[in-house]
Amino acid sequence: MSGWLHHLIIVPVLLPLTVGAGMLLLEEPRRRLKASLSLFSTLVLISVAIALLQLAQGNGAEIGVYLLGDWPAPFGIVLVLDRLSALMLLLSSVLALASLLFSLARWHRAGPHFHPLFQFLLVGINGAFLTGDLFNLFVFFEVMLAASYGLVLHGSGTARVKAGLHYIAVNLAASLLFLIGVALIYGVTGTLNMADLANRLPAVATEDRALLQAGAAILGIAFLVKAGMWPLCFWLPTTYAAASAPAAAMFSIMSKVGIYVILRLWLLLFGADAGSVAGFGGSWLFYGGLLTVGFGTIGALASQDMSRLAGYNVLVSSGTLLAVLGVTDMAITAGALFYLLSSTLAISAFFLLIELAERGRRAGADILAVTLEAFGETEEEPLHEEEEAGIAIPATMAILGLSFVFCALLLAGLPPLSGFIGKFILLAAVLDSSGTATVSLDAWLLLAAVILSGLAAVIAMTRAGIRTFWAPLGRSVPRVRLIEITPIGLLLLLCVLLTVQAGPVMYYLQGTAEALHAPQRYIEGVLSAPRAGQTAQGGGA
Amino acid sequence: MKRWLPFPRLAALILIAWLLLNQSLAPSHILLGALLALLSTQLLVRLQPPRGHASRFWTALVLLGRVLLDIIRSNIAVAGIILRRRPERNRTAGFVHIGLTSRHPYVLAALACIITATPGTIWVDYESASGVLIIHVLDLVDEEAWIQTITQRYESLLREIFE
Amino acid sequence: MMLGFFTAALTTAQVLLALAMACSSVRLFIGPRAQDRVVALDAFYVNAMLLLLTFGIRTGSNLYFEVALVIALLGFVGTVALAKFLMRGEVIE
Amino acid sequence: MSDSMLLILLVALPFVGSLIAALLPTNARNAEAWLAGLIALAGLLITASFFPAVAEGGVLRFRAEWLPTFGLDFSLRLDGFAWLFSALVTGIGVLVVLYARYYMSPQDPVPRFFSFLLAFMGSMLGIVLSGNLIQLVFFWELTSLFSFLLIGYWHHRADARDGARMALTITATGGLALLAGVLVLGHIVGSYELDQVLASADLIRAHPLYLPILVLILLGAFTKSAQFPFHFWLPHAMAAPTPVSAYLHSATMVKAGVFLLARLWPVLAGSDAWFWLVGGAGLSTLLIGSYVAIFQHDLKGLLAYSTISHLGLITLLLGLNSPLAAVAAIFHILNHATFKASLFMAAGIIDHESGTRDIRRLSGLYRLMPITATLAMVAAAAMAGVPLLNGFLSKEMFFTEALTATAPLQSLEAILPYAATLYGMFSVAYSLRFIHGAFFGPPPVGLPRTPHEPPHWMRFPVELLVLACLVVGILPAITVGPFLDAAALGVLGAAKPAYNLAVWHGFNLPLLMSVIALIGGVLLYLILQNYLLSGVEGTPFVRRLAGKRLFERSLVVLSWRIARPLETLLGTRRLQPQLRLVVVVALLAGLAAVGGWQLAAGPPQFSGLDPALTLVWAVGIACAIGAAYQAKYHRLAALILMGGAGLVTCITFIWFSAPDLALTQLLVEIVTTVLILLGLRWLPKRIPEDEPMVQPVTLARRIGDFAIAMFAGGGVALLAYAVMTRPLPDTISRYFTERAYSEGGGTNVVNVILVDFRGFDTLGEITVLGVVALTVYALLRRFRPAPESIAIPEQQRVQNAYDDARPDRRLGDTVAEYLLVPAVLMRLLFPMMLVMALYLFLRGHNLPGGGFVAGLTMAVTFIVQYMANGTRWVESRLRLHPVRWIGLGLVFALLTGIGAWLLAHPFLTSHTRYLELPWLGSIPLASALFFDLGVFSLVVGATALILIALAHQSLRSVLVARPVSPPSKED
Amino acid sequence: MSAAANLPAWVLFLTALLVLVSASLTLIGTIGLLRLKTFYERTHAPTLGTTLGIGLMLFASMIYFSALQSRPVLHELLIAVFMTVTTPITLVLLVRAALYRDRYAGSDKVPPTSPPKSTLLKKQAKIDSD
Amino acid sequence: MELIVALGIGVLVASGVWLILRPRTYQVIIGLSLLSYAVNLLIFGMGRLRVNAAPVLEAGAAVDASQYTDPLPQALVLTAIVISFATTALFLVVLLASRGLTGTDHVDGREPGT
Ligand code: NA
Ligand code: NA
Repeated sequence: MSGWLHHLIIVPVLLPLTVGAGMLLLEEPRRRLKASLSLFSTLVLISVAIALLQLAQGNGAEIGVYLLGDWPAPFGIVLVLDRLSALMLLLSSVLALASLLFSLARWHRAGPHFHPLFQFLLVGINGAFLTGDLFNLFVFFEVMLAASYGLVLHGSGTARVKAGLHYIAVNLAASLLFLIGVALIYGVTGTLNMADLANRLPAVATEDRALLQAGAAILGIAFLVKAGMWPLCFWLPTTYAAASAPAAAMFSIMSKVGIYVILRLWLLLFGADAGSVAGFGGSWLFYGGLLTVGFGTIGALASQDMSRLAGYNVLVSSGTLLAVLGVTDMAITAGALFYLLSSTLAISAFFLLIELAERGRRAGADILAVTLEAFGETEEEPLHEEEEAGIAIPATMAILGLSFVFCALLLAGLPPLSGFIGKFILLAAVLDSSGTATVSLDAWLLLAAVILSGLAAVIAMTRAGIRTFWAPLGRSVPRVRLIEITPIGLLLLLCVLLTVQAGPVMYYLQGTAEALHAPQRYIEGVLSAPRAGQTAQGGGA
Repeated sequence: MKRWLPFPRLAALILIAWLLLNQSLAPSHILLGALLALLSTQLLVRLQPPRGHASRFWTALVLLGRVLLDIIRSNIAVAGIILRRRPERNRTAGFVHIGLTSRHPYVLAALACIITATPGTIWVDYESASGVLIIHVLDLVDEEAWIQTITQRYESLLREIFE
Repeated sequence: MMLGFFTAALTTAQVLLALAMACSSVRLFIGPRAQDRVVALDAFYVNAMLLLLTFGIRTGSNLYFEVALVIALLGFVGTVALAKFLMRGEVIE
Repeated sequence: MSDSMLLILLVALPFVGSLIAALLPTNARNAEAWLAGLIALAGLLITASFFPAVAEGGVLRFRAEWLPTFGLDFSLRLDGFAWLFSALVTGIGVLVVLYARYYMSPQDPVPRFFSFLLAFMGSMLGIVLSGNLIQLVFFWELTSLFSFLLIGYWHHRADARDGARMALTITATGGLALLAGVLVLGHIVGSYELDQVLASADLIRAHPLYLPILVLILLGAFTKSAQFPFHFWLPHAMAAPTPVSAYLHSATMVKAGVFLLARLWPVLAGSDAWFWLVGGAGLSTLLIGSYVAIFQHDLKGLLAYSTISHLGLITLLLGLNSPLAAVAAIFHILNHATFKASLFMAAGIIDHESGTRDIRRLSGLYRLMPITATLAMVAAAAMAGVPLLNGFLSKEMFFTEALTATAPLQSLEAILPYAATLYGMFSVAYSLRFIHGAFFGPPPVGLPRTPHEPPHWMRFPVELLVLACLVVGILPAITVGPFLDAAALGVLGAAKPAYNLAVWHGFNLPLLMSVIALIGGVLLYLILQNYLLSGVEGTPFVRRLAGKRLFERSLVVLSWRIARPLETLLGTRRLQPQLRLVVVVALLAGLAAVGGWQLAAGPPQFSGLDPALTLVWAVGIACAIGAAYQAKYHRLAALILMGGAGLVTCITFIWFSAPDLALTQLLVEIVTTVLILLGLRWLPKRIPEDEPMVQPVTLARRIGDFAIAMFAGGGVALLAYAVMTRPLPDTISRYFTERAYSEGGGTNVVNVILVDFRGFDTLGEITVLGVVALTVYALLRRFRPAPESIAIPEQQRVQNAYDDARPDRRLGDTVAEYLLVPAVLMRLLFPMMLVMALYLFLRGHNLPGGGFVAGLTMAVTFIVQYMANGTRWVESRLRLHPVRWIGLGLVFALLTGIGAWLLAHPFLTSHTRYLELPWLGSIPLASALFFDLGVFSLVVGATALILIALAHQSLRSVLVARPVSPPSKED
Repeated sequence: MSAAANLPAWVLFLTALLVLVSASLTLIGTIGLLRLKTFYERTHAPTLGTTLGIGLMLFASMIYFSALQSRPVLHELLIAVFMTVTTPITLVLLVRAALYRDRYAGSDKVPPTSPPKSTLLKKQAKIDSD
Repeated sequence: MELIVALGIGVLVASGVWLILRPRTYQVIIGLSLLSYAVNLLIFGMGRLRVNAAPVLEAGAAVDASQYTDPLPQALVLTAIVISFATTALFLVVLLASRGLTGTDHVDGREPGT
């Protein structure tokens, strides 16, 4: 990786940032242009992500390191490209494309600055995936959160504002915990670079361990709030249900950012090589994850509307991932990543689908009902149902129904889609991890959790699906535009591809898991990354 | 000239302030300061501050002297009042109504600065229609004396400077 | 000798100013009306500025001067906003 | 074509056909039928072509890599047993398709029907051909899915929806259990491949996990095959169109469970647990099913219970742990499929032609549709086990097994023959009822339609199946012998017992039992005649055993009685508990992490106690507590007190060598005060209500919160103290301090870190600020304030009224006078403040200051003018375009960073040049300065946008408040 | 503090004295803020700090830093200017607001809304003639 | 002074936590602000407390890093201050919107018991 290609690593952050900033210089009504810019950015992001994925894969265990400002690690901020970050980048850009396409039908008109906010959200998510610096991670978390606040509130209305208030309050508290954690870690170790931190941890003096662990634990809580672990997760279903469909679809990866960070940091800092602090907090993750699955399952059973159901599915997914991450095992990590891919795609598709499916139920979208312009100028173009929802594509109900079935299968982990494969891989790995020919209690617990949550998903999804698609009362066929169906189809198609191509995908993921479980390469790669100033001439002050 | 330098005195003050800030008389700072003075006063034009000209440098100096003296005197007086065992004894505080002759904004502004800067008096209200100023005096012995002080000792000089 | 006096004087001055802050904060606390609290806040700012100036002298450093300068130039903004809020019910009309 | 290709084709063809079928037009009934029929026929032919390969116990295999790392291949495996099922699935498939062509009405959307039907066929073939257990589960769940979709085909009907849901829930649940069982089974065997699993019989049976595996797998099998107590979904699945009932719910899908039992018979059977579980479930199902069937009034309901009972028979046979019984089970699978499918079709014909399936309304149809009646009578006789029909043969085998079975319990061995005979009686009774009730008796009256014979091709499948019943029943060894042999070989392999498929075994005990059953059944029917004619719903003695009600009730209980309260109990939708939990969990996590480790380390390092700062902090602490105390009712006081605490923070920063922080804190403080005041305008006052008494609950909560707050404060203080009194570790900062000037070109290390060493953080940070400003702006565009605050503030009303009342005053005089002097001064300050902003900006790289502080100063500069002169006044003279400032700032910072690319350096690499000018000396031109300029611009824009957007609300309120003000307009 | 060691004694003395007086005056001002009875009276008190308090402190700072850096250090003047201009802004606005609030609350301790113009002019004429 | 500053941080945290657990939105915003003061001070304290060691170098002079306080926590605090300012602004506007739309300043958008 050299020359211009090297700069590709930072493109996932810079491109949306530039596009978002550029859009601010355009006049407000130039939506078409903004939409095109947004679309362009997202498409380029996908191709960049694919290129990065190939780079990450082609390099074997080598990692790509980008020294910002050409300052060497651990002093300057670094971006690190490895298989995991490349994978997450691809996932986020794919979801972005789907959400963006969906929003073009109507949502991007429901309030000002949708497109810049959307791009900034991508900046935050991609930055969080790439950064190799703890405080920079905080900054990108905040970028992501700030944009998500905007997107949660996009479209306004009582439900959104109420949910937004909770969402913001809880996340502000979590951000404060983040800062406390980072501060303590810095105060004890004197570094912010993750690789450097991993390097220094085993050497931390015994008398400093308490402080270090306290810092790590508090930091962990911040991530767990984001990831949605019980009992820190109650904001999640409400917020996701209140957000507009494209926003919610994007949010499904935001909880995965929390998971990603835990996976990354935990294996890096407290992995097998971490000496005395190895495996710190693992059982907490495991049991916390199980409890989250339990709560998500209960919530799914109890939810009456599909949006909340989807939100609880996010919790089930998070909980499953947290629980299996608590069992440090390479095969499990690989399986977890597969499950992560599948469940994220499925939940996103589901969020998009819900909007369309419910459109027919409550005729006349409610987006603007609450914002009746008794107050203030009517600057927004009002969304007229007739013209906005466009032509009703033929067989709408059949397509929506089919998509729903796909989502249900994915979420319940039933064949033939990737949800089943994901569960199988996870469970097989979990069973294998408990030794040949025996099954440990933890494995039984996990097995039960996965099976029962799948069962609950079947019950809940069937109930919701029957109520929505087989309802006896003459519901009007929702008017749905092709551009709204396409992204759902895209996401579901990817799930199908994941199923068919499970072998190659797992091959990649296994490589990813191996790299994660052998962090020494990551550490060495980051700390020995050469500066451009050493190779090129001129430059510096 | 007027167009380029709408507020010459203010611009000069800003240049001085710039040099004071940077504690430097380097040519680059003078140049930059001058540039900033020009630009910032240009922007000020947009805000349409009331027109006015300040002349009579010596009068201003006299006024400044008076005011400084008054400030020191009244600082001591007020400190004395506060430190009394019972600050309320032998003292009445009260409001004084004063009819001002000048309506000039700068006169009023400067007067406000003086009254405020002198401990023991505060500017309370000014009614533009009647030109009546209300001040509050901490140690009000003689209302007339206060009216005298304000109108004769300050206002008249201010009118000389600004009108 | 003189250095000792100088040091002691500055420490004393800082304590006096800190006491002044304490007095203002008492007024800040007890009010009774909003305007009393605002006056107290204003005094609080001025005391803080003086404290910073003594700190500058004590450390012989010029680095803290700008903070005092900014308090002098902008410290009034908060008070103005509060006063206007009391008078008009809104800060910007 | 190779066998492998054909195998793949066998499974794949139906799925391809399903896709094509879905895309055909809605009314293409014939095309659909042709497509489906041909595919089924092709499947049948392919299956037939495989027979020679499997007849002698051969096995065909195909494997393709799927998930090699998890030992999961796509694996097809065809042996005699799979062949038999494959033939059944395709063969009956052909007939059902033909039947369905006539059964479905032109109004029905047939593409969906045939598409699902074909997909089901493919899934079913997938089950029987799976060479790997995971793959089997995969197709297993697919059959549940398509069964669900087919049952709900007429989803406008409530019974269809309920039935579909129940079927799916039960069978998919079983499927999940099966998955778990198979996973554990594969885990202990070390492979999911069927071949390997079948080869590990001893290992499995001896394994401590045998019982859990068995239970999990049986859950799958029993739910699928409708075994007691999971049988109740099947009768409700009868809401499906009859072809579906005939195909899925009698001939094929429900056989998947017993297929699995037979498939795993060699490795799971042979234990007592197997006997009790499988045999027990089979026996109860057998009796209950046949008993309940007698009392059904719906033809299809009767057949459904009969199916349940026959599935119980098969299960029982498999549970007897005897190879011969297993052969009988396989044989009965085949026989049952033939007669039951034909009976279902016959029932469908009756329904189709007469418009009802209710035995109480039907009567004497023999006269109107004699051929159909004859066919049905033959099939029903087979069902009843009348000699010379196929049902008789397998029933005789069953009776034999019932007599010879070895049970773990003596008494059970004795009971079995009686139970078997009783079952025989019941089945004779319900068969009689089917025939007698529908075809005999007086001519029917009041039927929805006048019945007559159906179209010939609709009856043709029935004819074919009935013929099969007859032929097999008379000449079993010739007709079905080889197939049964191959199938038994597939299941039992070398353990296949010798058996005799003769019709006549001489006068023996089983025959006697048959005779008793026949006579007893007829008698029973006669006895019950009156009761049945009375038309009472439900089954005597077992009325309470209403599975459907139980199921629905338990779902309701599960969702609304258990999940709902649990959700409320374990979760919350309120903010306070959530925040409480976040704090408490963080506290506990910190506590647990500290654990037994010590916080203190060596002798603490102190800096001396300073009396002044201590006093200042006493004030700060008081302010913090005061703010906490006042925030509820005295918002302004709380705001002011908070400002006090902020100022103390600022002084602390100064004290401990952080002038930049102090500056920033100070300015943020000022802006925040203005901001919150702008907001307070829209927050109606809270009037302290005199609470007569604080509720005990509230009090307890407050005490709890107080404790939490104390612990949190104490904890953080402890941590802070512990770190601050430790020696500083070797931090990465040394690098920054040493290189700030030499490589970063600035003497203010903090600023160099911000714009250079960690400029990327700053880029992110300003992005946050910009994004928040946009969000605030967006939110305020749609802002609807509290109704109480819409009107102009009270102060202004009073003052306006005063101005109005006085003849010498004009409206607005009060405010004009109020601002007269301050506005003049503030305007004059404007240029000075601008200059100050630039000063702070320019010195930032070397001295405290910088883009952020300068930007805030600049924003405050503008806001001061807004305060002095009002929004309209300022904006008519000086219009800021904050969003552009934001955009420009970001773009500027970005371009500066990207500029480094031109010099082949990474993003944000700084470059410093000194411009030597005559007279003026050297002017530093650092790229970092340009970056900071971007920061400056963004901060100006964002801060101004937030403040101005809030300020603009007042204008809007004036706009609206005037015309809307009379409240009477509302009605 | 080590930097101060090299300075002439009178600089140190003068600085110390000025600082002490300034701090004392400021403290007295805030004590007044506490002790005085009405709002209007209290408002006078802190101006001790904002006028002479600041003036003396700035003077001290100028002397001290000029001696320390061996050059005239005058930027403290800016603070004086800024304070002179900004203090009236706050006090004028605040006291007028307080007046409004007191009038609105019906207090008889404050002057009522301005008396009729004629009486005022009469009074004024009397003063002018003196 | 470490004790005093730690105590101050503790009180700020306690007051902030108390306030964010209260039911009124305004209490929460004040609490969040107090908490951010505390957290800023905490981060700042991680560089240890040193008087008169501001990390401002003398141009051209040789640098002895031990003469200066740790600059990194200061830079972090600056970033944190900005971000908390931004979020405070946002929270304020959201609470105003919530008050307008729901008619109450309760954090849950409805008065308890209704
Ligand atoms: Na005064
Ligand atoms: Na009948």
